[in-house]
Amino acid sequence: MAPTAAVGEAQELTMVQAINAALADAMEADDRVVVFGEDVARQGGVFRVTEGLWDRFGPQRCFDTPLAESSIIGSAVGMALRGFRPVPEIQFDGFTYPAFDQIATHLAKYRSRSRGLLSMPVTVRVPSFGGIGSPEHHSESTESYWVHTAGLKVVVPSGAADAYSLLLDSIESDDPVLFLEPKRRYWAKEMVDRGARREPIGKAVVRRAGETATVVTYGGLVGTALEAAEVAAADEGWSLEIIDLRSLVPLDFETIAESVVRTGRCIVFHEGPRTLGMGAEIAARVQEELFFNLEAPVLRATGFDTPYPPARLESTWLPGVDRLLDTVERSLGYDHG
Amino acid sequence: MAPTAAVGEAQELTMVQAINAALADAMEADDRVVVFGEDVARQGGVFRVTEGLWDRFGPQRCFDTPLAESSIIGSAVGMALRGFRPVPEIQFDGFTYPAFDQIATHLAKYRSRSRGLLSMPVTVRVPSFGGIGSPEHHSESTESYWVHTAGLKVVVPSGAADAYSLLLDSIESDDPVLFLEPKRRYWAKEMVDRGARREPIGKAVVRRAGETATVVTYGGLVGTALEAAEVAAADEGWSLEIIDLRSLVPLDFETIAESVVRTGRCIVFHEGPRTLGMGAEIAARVQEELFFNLEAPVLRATGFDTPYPPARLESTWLPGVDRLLDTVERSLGYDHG
Amino acid sequence: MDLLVAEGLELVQLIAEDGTPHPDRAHEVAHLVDQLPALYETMVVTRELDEEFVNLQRQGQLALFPSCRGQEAAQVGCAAALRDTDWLFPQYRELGAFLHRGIDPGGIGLMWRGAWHGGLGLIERAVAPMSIPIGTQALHAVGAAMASTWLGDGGVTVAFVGDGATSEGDVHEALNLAAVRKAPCLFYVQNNQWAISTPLADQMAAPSIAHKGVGYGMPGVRVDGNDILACMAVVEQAAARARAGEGPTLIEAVTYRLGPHTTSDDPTRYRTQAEVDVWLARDPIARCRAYLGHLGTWDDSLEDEARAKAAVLRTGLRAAVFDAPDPSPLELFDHVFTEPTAELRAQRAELAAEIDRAG
Amino acid sequence: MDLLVAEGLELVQLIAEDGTPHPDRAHEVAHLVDQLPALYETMVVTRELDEEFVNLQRQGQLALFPSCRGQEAAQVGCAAALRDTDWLFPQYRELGAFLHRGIDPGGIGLMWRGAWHGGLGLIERAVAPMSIPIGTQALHAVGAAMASTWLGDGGVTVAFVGDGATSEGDVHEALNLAAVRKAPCLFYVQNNQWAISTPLADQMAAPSIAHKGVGYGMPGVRVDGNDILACMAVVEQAAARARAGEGPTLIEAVTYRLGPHTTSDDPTRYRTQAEVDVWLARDPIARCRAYLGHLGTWDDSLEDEARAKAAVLRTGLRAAVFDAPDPSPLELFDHVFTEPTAELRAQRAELAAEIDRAG
Ligand SMILES: Cc1ncc(C[n+]2csc(CCOP(=O)(O)OP(=O)(O)O)c2C)c(N)n1
Ligand SMILES: Cc1ncc(C[n+]2csc(CCOP(=O)(O)OP(=O)(O)O)c2C)c(N)n1
Ligand SMILES: [Mg+2]
Ligand SMILES: [Mg+2]
Repeated sequence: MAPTAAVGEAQELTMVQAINAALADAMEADDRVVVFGEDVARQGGVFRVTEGLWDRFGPQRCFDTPLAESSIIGSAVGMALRGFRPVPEIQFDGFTYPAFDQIATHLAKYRSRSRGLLSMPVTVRVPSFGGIGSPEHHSESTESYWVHTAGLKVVVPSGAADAYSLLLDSIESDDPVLFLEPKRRYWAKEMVDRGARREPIGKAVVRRAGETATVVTYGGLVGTALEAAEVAAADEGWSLEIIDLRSLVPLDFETIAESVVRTGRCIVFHEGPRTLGMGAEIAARVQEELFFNLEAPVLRATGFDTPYPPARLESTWLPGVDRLLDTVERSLGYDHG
Repeated sequence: MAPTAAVGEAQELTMVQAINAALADAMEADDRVVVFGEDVARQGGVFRVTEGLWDRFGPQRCFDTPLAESSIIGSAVGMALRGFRPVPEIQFDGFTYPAFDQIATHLAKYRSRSRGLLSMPVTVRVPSFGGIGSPEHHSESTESYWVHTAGLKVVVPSGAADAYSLLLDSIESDDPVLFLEPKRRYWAKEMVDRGARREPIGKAVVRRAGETATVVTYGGLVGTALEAAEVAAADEGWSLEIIDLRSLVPLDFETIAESVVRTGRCIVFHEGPRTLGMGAEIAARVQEELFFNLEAPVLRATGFDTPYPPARLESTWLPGVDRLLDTVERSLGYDHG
Repeated sequence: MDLLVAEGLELVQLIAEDGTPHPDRAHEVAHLVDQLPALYETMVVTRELDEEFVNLQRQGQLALFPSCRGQEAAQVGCAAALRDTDWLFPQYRELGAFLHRGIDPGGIGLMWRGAWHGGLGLIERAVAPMSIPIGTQALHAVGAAMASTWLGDGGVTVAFVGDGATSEGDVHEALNLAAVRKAPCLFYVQNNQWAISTPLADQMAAPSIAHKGVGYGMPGVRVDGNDILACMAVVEQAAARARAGEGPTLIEAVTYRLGPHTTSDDPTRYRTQAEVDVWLARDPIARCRAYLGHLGTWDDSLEDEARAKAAVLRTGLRAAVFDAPDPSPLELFDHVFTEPTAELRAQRAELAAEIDRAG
Repeated sequence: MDLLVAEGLELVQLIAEDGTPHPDRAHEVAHLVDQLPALYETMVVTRELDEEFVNLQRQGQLALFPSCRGQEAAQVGCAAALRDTDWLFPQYRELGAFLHRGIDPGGIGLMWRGAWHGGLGLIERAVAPMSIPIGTQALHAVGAAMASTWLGDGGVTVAFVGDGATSEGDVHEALNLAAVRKAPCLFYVQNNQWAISTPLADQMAAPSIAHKGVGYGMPGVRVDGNDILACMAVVEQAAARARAGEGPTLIEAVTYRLGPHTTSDDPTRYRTQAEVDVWLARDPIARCRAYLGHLGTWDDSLEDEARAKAAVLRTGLRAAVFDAPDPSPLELFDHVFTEPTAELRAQRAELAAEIDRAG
């Protein structure tokens, strides 16, 4: 459980603690908020993200479900329809797939189907992405599926403070949100101010200003990109601008554009497979809207078009500092056309 | 049922008849081929695509399943594992979603998981896409989901002759294929030669040669693009080159590149939502690999980022001749950078 | 009389096929019998409007229509045993339940016309939009029922599913979740014997759908779905049980789809006229009428009034649907999110310009 | 004795908890008893290797391991009652079944080390790769069972699932499809009382998992999963039935997961030691040993031989797993399709170059 502190007082929290704090604060603020999923109650979640909520808010507001993901999302739809604000957890990224139908055919479409009469204020929390040596199906990058599905917001925090603020925003939003938590940053600490909100959903943030090239990224790779930027500055004298998207839908294209107009070079950095990964959309948009501003094509430093590898191979497969800097170098290799 | 004709003799067939003929020929050639799904046997499928197979090959080779899509794909995985070549039908595009988990976690990954020991020669036939005034969930463009999922081949025929040949190729392939049939072309006729194969899976075809701009498309929109090309030639004097991708995985990037190098302009034309639709990937690839050849950014003439509309609104929502030509015009509006 | 005996696998029937009352149970259902004249009218209206929907489809005014002919008692009887505030989660064939709820047939017609998904005017009457993906709505019903408990509103939620739907994983997950949570939810399976061309025997191997209750730890009841009184009695008891916090019930209403699956379907491809004839003889409307005759409460004016009311509603339906203007395609962009994103605003403008250019 | 009585909801037990034989049924299982000394050895080896896997995980050699401690009889008994050519579709905890099949523990270890998904050396022994997404493999088993019928190979296919898995839609769809097709498929549910931290009571409300058979039209049997003889007898009968074309059986083997869910889990967060103690007293291995004692066939050399064999296998496992070299990451590109696409070849080259540059 998150260490308690007076509201307004910043505390150093891990992302796990920050999410836990956001859930507690949301449940405290609005008793229509309910938290459920597999092993979230007694156990407090396999990552302890929901620890203490069952004790504190009781078994009606925080409960374990049977092992059935479609039922977790399907029942959330019904609860939302009756005025609740469900915050279901799907235990791991790969287990959103059994719930794909409920997400794509109902969660995403209920507002539209009801001609705006019914909202779906459902925040689906999903411990996501790779990098922690998990078994098969526990390291999936699912964001492309949701981003392509009209009607879903897709939020991916990169650190504890954003996780706290964006999760509260998501729970308060009347739209359904897929909230993808980068497991590999679960234990990274950051100062979190429970009394304040950061930039809202839909706003990207420049995490590091630079002139050489723009790196667009999100989630667990933001930290990697910042690391790469340090290396690049030290070793090559490059100054990379690092944009943390924070949400993929809505996409803050303005912030990307503002940067690329200055740098003329754009690299998208994400860990999911390249083909139709988020990099495809950003490349398509950037070249379409900033055609005359580009010194080089938009390049992608990403995972590969293979199933996610077994744990022992993931560090080689995953895009890291090297892959990003190789790609920046490739971008810099382009001369004016 | 497809009218019978001697092998090697071309017949005029609708796409429904051509697919039916391919299924019959595949079942005749290899008794490990089994066809099943909802209402495919007695009824011959809601579009009559499987008509006559139950009578001809008996209830073991062509049978109705319970109403449960996950079981259709999941059992196909098991059959494939024991040496069969299942050709399941999912009745409509939107009903692949309950089977998403079996497709993404197993069908796509079994070869990889088994380190190449087990093949998944499964061809999932799906009457797909919009344009025929269907109710909700019956007009979905699902291709992005499969294209992003490593391990699946994705084939989309545009006419009867290709449907026949590509379906036979798919069934013979040891890889899992999502075979997306554009319902709106089901009743369009073409000469089909049951004795011959056309270009294999992975090969795109230039359906019309041109110089003004390259239009990359597939499935039901190939016909629309050809129509637009006629209009453009007559009204504007433009000569559009129309590429029919035929398969999205593997993607025949060479054929696209060869064309775009000549025209300098590329428009992707598909009916699914724009964001992370196939156009995103093609735009990303083209600008990456042909950066110095482009006179204008790759543009997308597509459906919108909304749920698929009700039938009465679909003709306005769907990309048609106008949207494509408006987009070509926009492309032509770019001057050299 | 407890109709919900845990393994109650005999068919509950209160009106025999020829309309004679059950010899022993008349007194127990006396409180329901009073409603029958009104419900008879609703069934007749349902049958007539159903016919009108089919006409409108033939005239090219609707894209499709799934007739509920033959299932009127199962649908009207169920709805009649509930409160008007109890949420219903329909599949798509529940015209009788919709009409009992007082939903405007025009809002149903506009769905089948292809003007808007899910139907209009349902939510306002505590009915969820029609759900095309089979079985999915059962889970929504369970979630809504759980919410009812939390709200303490005493509501019961009903999931309507078909015999075919019982094969879907979602229906299993719904039954299981409801049982575990003791949710006030009824699973009302209209076993109309067919799922498009697939007969029940190819759908499952259990002795009956009601038998599935056992595996979830909930009562499973088999009721004659063409006997409106039996449907009412069973639903009434199950609803009372649910309201009392005793949990869900699985109800199998045994009936028959007299028409094609939808107007696009040709049932002669997969079933015999002889089979249909057997069920034509079991017509639920005629049975109710005969029953009222047996009770001595039948009056020909009932028929006349029902037909007169149906005529008015048919006219209203035609007026609402015939050549109805389409919604603006631009409206599609307004309901994706609470507020359209920048991208959606841009796409909306694009389409608006395209429409303008096309004139 | 027919153990598969359709609603056979009493626990089938042939060895009492204290090891005494069932008073009436000894003669019926005489043909199984001969195998017990060998199976006792397999159970001991399973227990010991299980311990070794846990050690290896603690030493950082494995990423994770799900212990099967306490479930040895359920697993070994099931596998022993089948032919070696009968396909098994495991979840991930079936070490006992794997060992009975003669699968090299090293291939299991390499999966938990994170060297390859699904495990190595299983397929060659008619065992499907381990399946992490809960319940999904049940459908593969049904498909494989249907294939067996078509091949006429007389094979029976077994889907191993957990108590938690019974909640998943896929398991429902598998049971239903198998019943409709009369597929020669056994659904072998190891009810070890827990799904991670979720007890059976939060998973379902049915009186037992075996009760679910009724709703599919297949026998549901509840067997004492810590009684190896009972497990063998039940599986043998169900397999014979399946081979005879009479269809699938749902078997609930009632047992207990003595260890944590996996090495990452801390069960003290959700269950009491008192509960664990009850089941420790029901240890399946001790029970088998006591039974052999009652029969007079126990011999201490059996224990010694088992331990000796286990020691050899433990050493082999350590050798196979400890600091085992990783496969080349480039191999990942080789198994996506039969032939890598141009795109995959390009990506493979990219990664190869990156690896080269990194030196
Ligand atoms: C998930 C899904 N799969 C397939 C379909 C296509 N389909 C529409 S209705 C239907 C049969 C439904 O049968 P049943 O549940 O018995 O209801 P009925 O139509 O008889 O009222 C099918 C297969 C669908 N709508 N949804
Ligand atoms: C589809 C899916 N959802 C969630 C999980 C996470 N998970 C892994 S094991 C497990 C519990 C399984 O319980 P049970 O079926 O009883 O098998 P046991 O572990 O007890 O052997 C869960 C929830 C998963 N692997 N797959
Ligand atoms: Mg039906
Ligand atoms: Mg368990």
